[in-house]
Amino acid sequence: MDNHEQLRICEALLFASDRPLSSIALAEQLPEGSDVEAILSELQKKYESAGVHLVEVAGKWMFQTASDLAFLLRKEEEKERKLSRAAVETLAIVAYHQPVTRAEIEEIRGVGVSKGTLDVLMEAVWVRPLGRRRTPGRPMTYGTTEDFLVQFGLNSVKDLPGLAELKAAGFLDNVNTSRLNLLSDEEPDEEQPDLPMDDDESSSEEQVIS
Amino acid sequence: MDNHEQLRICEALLFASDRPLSSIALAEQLPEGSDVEAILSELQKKYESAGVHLVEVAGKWMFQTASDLAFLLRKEEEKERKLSRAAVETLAIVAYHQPVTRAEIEEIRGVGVSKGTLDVLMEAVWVRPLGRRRTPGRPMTYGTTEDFLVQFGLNSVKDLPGLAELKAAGFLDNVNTSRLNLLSDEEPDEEQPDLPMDDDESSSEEQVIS
Amino acid sequence: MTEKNDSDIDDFEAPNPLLSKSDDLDDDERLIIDIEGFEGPLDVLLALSRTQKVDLKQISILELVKQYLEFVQQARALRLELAADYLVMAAWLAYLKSRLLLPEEENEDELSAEELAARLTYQLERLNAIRERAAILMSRNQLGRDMFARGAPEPVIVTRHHTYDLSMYELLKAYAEHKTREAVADIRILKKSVYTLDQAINRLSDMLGLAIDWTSLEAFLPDGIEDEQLAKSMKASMFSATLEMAKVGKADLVQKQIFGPLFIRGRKQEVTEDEE
Repeated sequence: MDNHEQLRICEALLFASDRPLSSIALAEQLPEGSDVEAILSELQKKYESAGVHLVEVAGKWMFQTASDLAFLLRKEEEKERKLSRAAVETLAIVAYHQPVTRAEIEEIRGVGVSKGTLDVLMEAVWVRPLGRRRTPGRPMTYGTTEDFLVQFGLNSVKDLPGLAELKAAGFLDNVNTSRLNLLSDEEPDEEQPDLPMDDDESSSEEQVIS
Repeated sequence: MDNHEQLRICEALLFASDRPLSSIALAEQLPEGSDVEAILSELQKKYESAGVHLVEVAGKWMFQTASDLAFLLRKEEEKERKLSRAAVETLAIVAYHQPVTRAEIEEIRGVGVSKGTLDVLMEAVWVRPLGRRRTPGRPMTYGTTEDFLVQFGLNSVKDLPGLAELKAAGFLDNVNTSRLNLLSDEEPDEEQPDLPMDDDESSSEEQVIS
Repeated sequence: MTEKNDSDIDDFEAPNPLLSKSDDLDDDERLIIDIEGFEGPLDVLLALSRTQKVDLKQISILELVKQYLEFVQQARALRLELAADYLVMAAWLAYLKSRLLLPEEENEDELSAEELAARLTYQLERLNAIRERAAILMSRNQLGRDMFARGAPEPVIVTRHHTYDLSMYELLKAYAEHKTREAVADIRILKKSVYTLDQAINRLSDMLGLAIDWTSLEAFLPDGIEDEQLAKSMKASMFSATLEMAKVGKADLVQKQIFGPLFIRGRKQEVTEDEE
């Protein structure tokens, strides 16, 4: 099978899908030993100036319309999801701090997270539970999904804009969830006995965005 | 807007649309006086050797996987499935009582035979219709196939062990010996007076496995 | 598109629609009017800190405390309902203010007033930073808003072929099980505890010859019937049989009292006539 044919196969598969496809899935349809990565970059180049682009999102590949044509297509999209301010902020906290507990989100925002906020984000399939933290109370942690990465055109959470600056400024350090942590480090549980957690322990066992 | 830009717009619109677009609909998105037909044929030419083609269907335009690559979109999967208890029993009854109608199978089993049960056996190519019986309602009769004989290593259905042999082999251990005489296969008609059949007559018009 | 994105960010930084519309009011009044639009005390503090028009790092905490306490006071004066969060923050800020103003006591167990103030600043900065990121995130080109996936994806059609496997043993076992069930069913069917009228008539006809004198119906019933159901059935059938026999003139019936015993006597036409 010549190179052009392999390109056509990848083109057809990616064109036929409305979801990103991994290079592994594409390789399955090609002769063994095919250089999928090379084919994909050739394909990407082929569509560089077209109305449709080949983009890498969530570590996978998909065709989507060129972003400079958004003005043209947006007219057709009548229902734009309008997120509340609380939801947008919560989404950003989940994205940058994941895995993050509800108590930590509340601490960062300085206000309780209404039940609907996380629900809306999970309904949009942008946020998902990641599992419980192995700390007292075993609180559920949350993180972002593949759909989130696809929606915002990110290849991975490491590509979140301004992640390095946030980290350098120490804003992604462990969140002390005792609401009045300003008062004292020593007795954090007194004010919020229902959400005890030990951040030092947790950070070692959970994936941390680096 | 230059020609290339108009081409890109058509490309993006056709890609993002969930249905074929007429050239009139496309023209609405282009500057007045644009030659949509010319743009479309240029676009069609551009994709001529690609994995995706621009095709005209019923006067409207859409992208479609190149027909020589359509095989990519069809996957064949072999999956081994287990026969249900009802299916195995039905198969056994068909084997021992063929040619047998569905009503007779139901009568013998004492429960209804779901349509799926016979379908599964026919899908497995172990049971096939043998023809219609010349009785009121002209019911279809069923029998076993060549594949059935191959599967079970039999030369003919006559090689299936009889009841006495089954008993000797220990298959009928739970049955009271004094009752075994009731298990005779020889007089099935006595118990099915509502299903008149003349075996001599029917055997002449039905294919009999030899 | 750029315009739209910019307006998104504006929206985000000035979250309260009322706030932007009430430019003629001074800051504090605006804040109070929009109390409903705030997302907690940190949000209020962040909004207040902006009025100082300096970098968050250089913010005057004392000034911020003063502004916040005034905000809470005015809200109460206007009888606005304040959530407990706001009051807890007010209390804490008042405490911080007193610590900042009073000469610091040496206490190793407690954080110094400066450290506490630094923490407040950190929290405000952190919230501010995440909000900026949120705005940047939302202004990115989004799939389904700015870019679009294939509108009519061509699905992969999976055809599943099923294969089946079955051993001779399984086949024969199924047939044997079926036959076993059938046999059990036969046994049950034979346990019919009904004594038919025909059986009763036959039995009565046979026995009536022996009943030259009046004989109780019970005497005609067979002995040793343990099945209660069958016994009842026999009694009923035998009773019917006596009625039948009397009707055809083969027997006489007598019952001397209601619910009393029923007596039967055979009526052999010639013999009885002779005797009488």
